[in-house]
Amino acid sequence: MDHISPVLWQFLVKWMTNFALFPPEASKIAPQMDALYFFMVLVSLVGLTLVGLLIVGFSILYSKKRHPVAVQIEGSTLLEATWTIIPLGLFLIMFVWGSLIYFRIYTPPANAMNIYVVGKQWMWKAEHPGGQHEIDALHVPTGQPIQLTLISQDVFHSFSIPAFRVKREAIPGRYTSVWFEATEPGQYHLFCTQYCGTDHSHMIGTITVLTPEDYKKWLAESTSGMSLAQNGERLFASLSCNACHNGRPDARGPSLANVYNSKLRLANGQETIADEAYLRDAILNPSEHVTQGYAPIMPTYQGQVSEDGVISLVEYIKTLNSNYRVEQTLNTTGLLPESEPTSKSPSTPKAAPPAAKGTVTP
Amino acid sequence: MSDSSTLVQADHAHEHPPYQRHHFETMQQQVDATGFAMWLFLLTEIMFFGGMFTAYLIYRNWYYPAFVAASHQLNIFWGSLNTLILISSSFTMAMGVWSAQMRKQGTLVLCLVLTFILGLGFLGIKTIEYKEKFEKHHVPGAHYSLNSFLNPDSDKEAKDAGDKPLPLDMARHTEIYFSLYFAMTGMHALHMIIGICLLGYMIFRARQGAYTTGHVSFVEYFGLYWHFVDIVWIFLFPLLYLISRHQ
Amino acid sequence: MSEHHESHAPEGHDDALEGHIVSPVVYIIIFIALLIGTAATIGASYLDLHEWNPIIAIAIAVTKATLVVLFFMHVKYSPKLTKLTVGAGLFTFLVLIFMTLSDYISRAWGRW
Amino acid sequence: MSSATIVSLPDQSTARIPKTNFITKENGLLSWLLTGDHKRIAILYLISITFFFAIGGSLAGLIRLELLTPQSDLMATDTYNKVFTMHGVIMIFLFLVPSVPATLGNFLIPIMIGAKDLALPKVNLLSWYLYIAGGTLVLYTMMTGGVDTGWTFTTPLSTHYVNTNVLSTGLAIFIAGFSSIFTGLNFIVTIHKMRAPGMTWFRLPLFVWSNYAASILMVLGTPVLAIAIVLVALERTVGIGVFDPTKGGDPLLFQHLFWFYSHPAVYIMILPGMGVISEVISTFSRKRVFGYTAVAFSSVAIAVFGFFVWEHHMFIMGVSNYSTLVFSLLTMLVAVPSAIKIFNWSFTLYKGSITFETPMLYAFGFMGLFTIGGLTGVFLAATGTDIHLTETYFIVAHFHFVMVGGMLMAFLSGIHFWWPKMTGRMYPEKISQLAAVVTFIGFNLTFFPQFILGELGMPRRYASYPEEFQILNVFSTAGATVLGVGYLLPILYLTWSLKYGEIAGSNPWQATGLEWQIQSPPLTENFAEIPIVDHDAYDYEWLEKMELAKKQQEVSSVG
Ligand code: HEA
Ligand code: HEA
Ligand code: HEC
Ligand code: CUA
Ligand SMILES: [Cu+2]
Repeated sequence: MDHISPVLWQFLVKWMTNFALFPPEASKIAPQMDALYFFMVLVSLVGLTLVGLLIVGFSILYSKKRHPVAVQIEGSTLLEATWTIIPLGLFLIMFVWGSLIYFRIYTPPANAMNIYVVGKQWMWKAEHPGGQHEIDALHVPTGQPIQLTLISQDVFHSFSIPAFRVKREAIPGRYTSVWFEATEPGQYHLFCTQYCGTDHSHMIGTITVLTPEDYKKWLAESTSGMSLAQNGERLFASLSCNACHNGRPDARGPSLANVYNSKLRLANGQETIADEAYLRDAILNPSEHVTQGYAPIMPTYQGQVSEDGVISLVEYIKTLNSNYRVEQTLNTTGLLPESEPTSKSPSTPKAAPPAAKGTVTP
Repeated sequence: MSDSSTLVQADHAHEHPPYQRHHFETMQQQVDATGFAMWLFLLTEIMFFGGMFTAYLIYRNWYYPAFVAASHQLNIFWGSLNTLILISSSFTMAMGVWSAQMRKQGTLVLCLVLTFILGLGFLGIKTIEYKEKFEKHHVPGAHYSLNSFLNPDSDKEAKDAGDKPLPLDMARHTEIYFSLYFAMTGMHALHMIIGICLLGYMIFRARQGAYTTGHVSFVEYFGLYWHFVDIVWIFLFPLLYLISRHQ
Repeated sequence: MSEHHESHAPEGHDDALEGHIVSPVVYIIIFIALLIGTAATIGASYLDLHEWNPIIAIAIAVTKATLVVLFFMHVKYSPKLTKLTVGAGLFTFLVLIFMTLSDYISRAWGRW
Repeated sequence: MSSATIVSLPDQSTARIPKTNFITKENGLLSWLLTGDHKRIAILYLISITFFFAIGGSLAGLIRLELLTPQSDLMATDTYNKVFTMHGVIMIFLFLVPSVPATLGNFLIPIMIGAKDLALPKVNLLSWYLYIAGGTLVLYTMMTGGVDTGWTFTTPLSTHYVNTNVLSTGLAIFIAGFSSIFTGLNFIVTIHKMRAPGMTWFRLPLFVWSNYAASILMVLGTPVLAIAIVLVALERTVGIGVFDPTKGGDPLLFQHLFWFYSHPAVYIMILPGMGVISEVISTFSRKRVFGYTAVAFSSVAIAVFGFFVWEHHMFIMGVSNYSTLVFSLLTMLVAVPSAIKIFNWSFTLYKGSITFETPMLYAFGFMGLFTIGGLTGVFLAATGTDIHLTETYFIVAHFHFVMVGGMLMAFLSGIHFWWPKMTGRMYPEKISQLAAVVTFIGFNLTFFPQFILGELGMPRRYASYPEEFQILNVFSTAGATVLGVGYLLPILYLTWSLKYGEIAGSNPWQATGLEWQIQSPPLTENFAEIPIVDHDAYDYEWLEKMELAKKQQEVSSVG
């Protein structure tokens, strides 16, 4: 056959060897997502077959040759009700099922390890809590829920890992988050899926899933010496945040110890959880939500700290929580080989219980 | 078989007035149709402004202090006067429609001229207001100045209103207020300008007696447009000028 | 405020062509009502009514707009179709605003 | 006496195209450019949208060529970005939105309801000029370097991060938008106010109903797009900050406004096509549409509910998780009326007397492909699966299935169906059936692989892609070639038929609509006398009686 058309031949070989209908399932959520997907494919096939059968069947049965004179029929309420209610029911099932998965993907569990991802034209920068930086790449361990906190420095980008079935838009000016738990070590595609300008199609990278041991090794190898929190501490001093936030009774600003994930009452009477997104906003737009009992005197740091700087500061403020430091140590260096109870029960497509500590990104 | 034929002769004997377009069966049909069309056009106008009202609502909730401080920069006197002018012009316009219906050519011309003058007056005042914004660098863009909001004492309007200095980050959001202010009042003014041009044309035609022979549609539809523009202002005025004057 | 039919216009066919003729008396009354409304909005904004301030401002504006629509724009005397059209516009306008707000309002949910 | 066709043409040796008709009424280019005749304007539209379709199609060809190989070797990435942006802009705003309404709708709605013209002929002509102005601006944009924001103009990309001709494209869309507003407005007024005596709402052909529904969307949705574009333009020129996150604006607000129009716009794009399908299915199965009222109301339901679902384009973009629940649910609801229609059409065939002329073949193609496209829309409407499938080729496949497989098929179906009415001549049947089949095959080959590509994760708007996606892309490109032939054929043979086609006579399909009771091509004023309607739509018994009574007397010659 070769001599007929080498190109065609090559092509066929390639097709036979590479043919796939689904990307690998490399995260805990992937099988759940696929279950819904298969269900939908099935319903669609049934629906399509039904429509096809009706068209073809009637075309044969009632073609003019066989059935020269049409019988006029007005309609049938019963039939019409049937084909209103059955699709509606099926669509509603899809809605409920889909929403359960959606909330699961966008509600990180409490014990997730947080990795920051900054998108900009046209690269991804990942920052691990230990201070490891990566460009267009992300190393993650298996068996550990990972929360990505995403932000963009310019336009919308979208962080997509098809093998994990997760994707989240990185938007300018606001943190968003998504989480996953990798199951299969290996290398997977990372795409920017939101159109973001000229080199959108080059804003791609590799997700490397490692076993916890390998991941520990990798962390050690690629450490930059200073963790995010340490960097943040340095910034905290150099930007003289501690002029006001020093925990002394006469301090002009509130103490930041234990502020992360605490419930704050604002001057306008609302309550809010001080999650990462809130902390970021408190640094850049302090007067938008003034804590009750304080004057709106905190200056804005917009334009003075880089996005990385803000991340470091946020990470530092998080470590001021007494129990957070312990947890973080557990998460990054301890790397429990067994996952926590929240992330078990792989088959129930239920949203994780509202995480006490996690971020629900608005 | 005539009862089941499609093409039964319709009674078609009556005379057409000169302004009846050929494809309408009756004058009534023409009036109904064009009037309805005018209303549909106003629907598109509602939605057109709707986008900006949505934006306004969101940012006003987000940046309330900035919106309050920025609105203090607007001059209540001019704003109220303009509201007065516009309402009066709506009234004269309504009277214009009435005179056309009553076939009173003189009154019609008078009403249209009054409307015309009031419309121009509105735009004149708007120009004064815009000029002031321009001089104080409150026009969004590269030259936007935060001075009035960071140091209210240096600014007459802010001082009069008793404003306290805004923190820098909140002060910056006044630019959004002014963006919406200019976008909304600008679009409104644009509609006024179009309306005034049409008014000019109508005065010209009215003096020739065009609308006082029973065919009032044009005056009436223009009236609808003019009242719509008035309604937009009825909302813009409290939303932009009167956010919170007691502070 | 009587619905005042002028008998000047020719009867029948042509009468409808010129639309419903509203008496100037009505126009004057509405005009005065609008002026009062304007004064009321300005006045209300100088009172400190907390969250009621914007509500009152909008309420007055809506009332004024309704008066204009009903009388100046003759909707009160117009066929059902016109009323329906106005309603449809208002409805879609509200859909735009409130469905958009449904996103903005609930963004902070789950963060209490 | 059964044969495989219902076509009944007059005796070709004696038949002539009526001497006076709307085409021959006046001569000269000016008589066309200044016409108020809805039929002539429809022809003008037909020519112009075909022109823009050819441009958009050629751009699609470039896209497919580039995607033949994984590297971006045919063109630079920014060129590719411009190509797909222009492809999207042209196809949506200059082709699909005006396709059926502005051509077939313009031509047929007044005739179908028994009127002499649209209510506002001058506005109708103005629409066309606005369309041409918009189109010219798009061509100008293309000539001066194009624009590369994607047809969705996402801020802040479109406002601060590209330096291509966003303004001229925006202006073009703004203007074209008003063209569409005026068309919709005109239709609504006409349908309300110009119906012939006896033409009650429930005697209207379903084509009129569906165009009516689409018109509502045009009138109420398009202005919001217009204001969104104005704000983008102000953002670009002045920097007003309403959508600019660095100034405190919310870029998502732009998307809310954009999709408030652009979701209803997809129904603007499909509803008129659905109307065509109703007419065609009924005519070629000689049966009243099954459940007329349900089909009529489902159009209106789609139009109304279409306003409540726009956020499904923004599920992963940082909108509130809770509001996605509302919008996802409503999206599921809006999918149901489409299902109703599909099943009603299927059952229209039941106990019919079916023939398979070209319009019917296209209509079958529509039903199959739209079902696939619609059902995959439901995949995207379920928030969970949307996370994985959004922004991939799955979406590209979804919307080409509904837009190309659905609407374009419907458009072609309608063009063939009413071609004899519009021109007085038949198209050549055999080759057009071939074209329909070729289109169907080419279409599936082009776009079906894209579903798999999407599920595999290939992102859309990528000039280059990982190696492993190549094979499916090759299929897709091959299919596009076939598809291109499938579209080229009608352009050729329809042009040919203008001169050489058989004389069609007034009612070649034995169809019931009012438009078939008058001569083809119609007179300028459509009806010599306004008809009085005393029967429902699709009343074939009435038609038979008529035929019997009038035997050989042509209805159109009454005038
Ligand atoms: C003509 C155009 C058209 C039409 C009609 C539709 C119809 C639908 N669309 Fe589509 N859509 C687009 C054009 C269109 N779409 C475009 C252009 C985009 C992308 C824009 C961009 O980003 O560039 C898009 C994107 C898009 C998205 C956003 C994806 C994303 O960005 O993440 C979603 C999500 O909900 C969606 C959903 C739907 C649904 C639910 C329908 C429904 O109306 C479909 C209803 C039809 C059916 C459901 C089929 C009939 C049903 C049956 C026969 C029943 C079968 C039987 C059983 C179930 C038993 N579409
Ligand atoms: C009505 C709408 C419409 C239509 C008809 C089409 C038709 C086609 N589209 Fe298009 N497409 C869109 C609307 C449409 N598209 C939109 C909205 C987008 C998104 C843009 C964005 O992301 O911003 C898109 C994006 C899009 C992509 C994705 C690009 C990307 O994300 O990177 C691709 C890729 O395959 C594609 C392919 C095709 C093909 C092969 C056809 C074929 O069906 C075309 C077949 C037609 C021809 C091949 C031409 C026929 C030949 C003639 C008429 C002869 C005349 C020609 C000459 C004389 C030169 N389209
Ligand atoms: C001039 C004094 C001052 C400085 C300098 C200052 N802050 Fe603050 N900060 C405040 C005050 C007062 C508040 C409480 C009122 C408010 O929320 O704005 C506050 C609130 C906060 C909060 C929100 C926590 C809460 O309980 O509301 C965070 C987080 C924060 N500051 C971080 C920082 C960081 C990081 C820096 C340095 C980069 C900094 N601050 C510099 C005065 C200051
Ligand atoms: Cu970043 Cu696409
Ligand atoms: Cu949509």
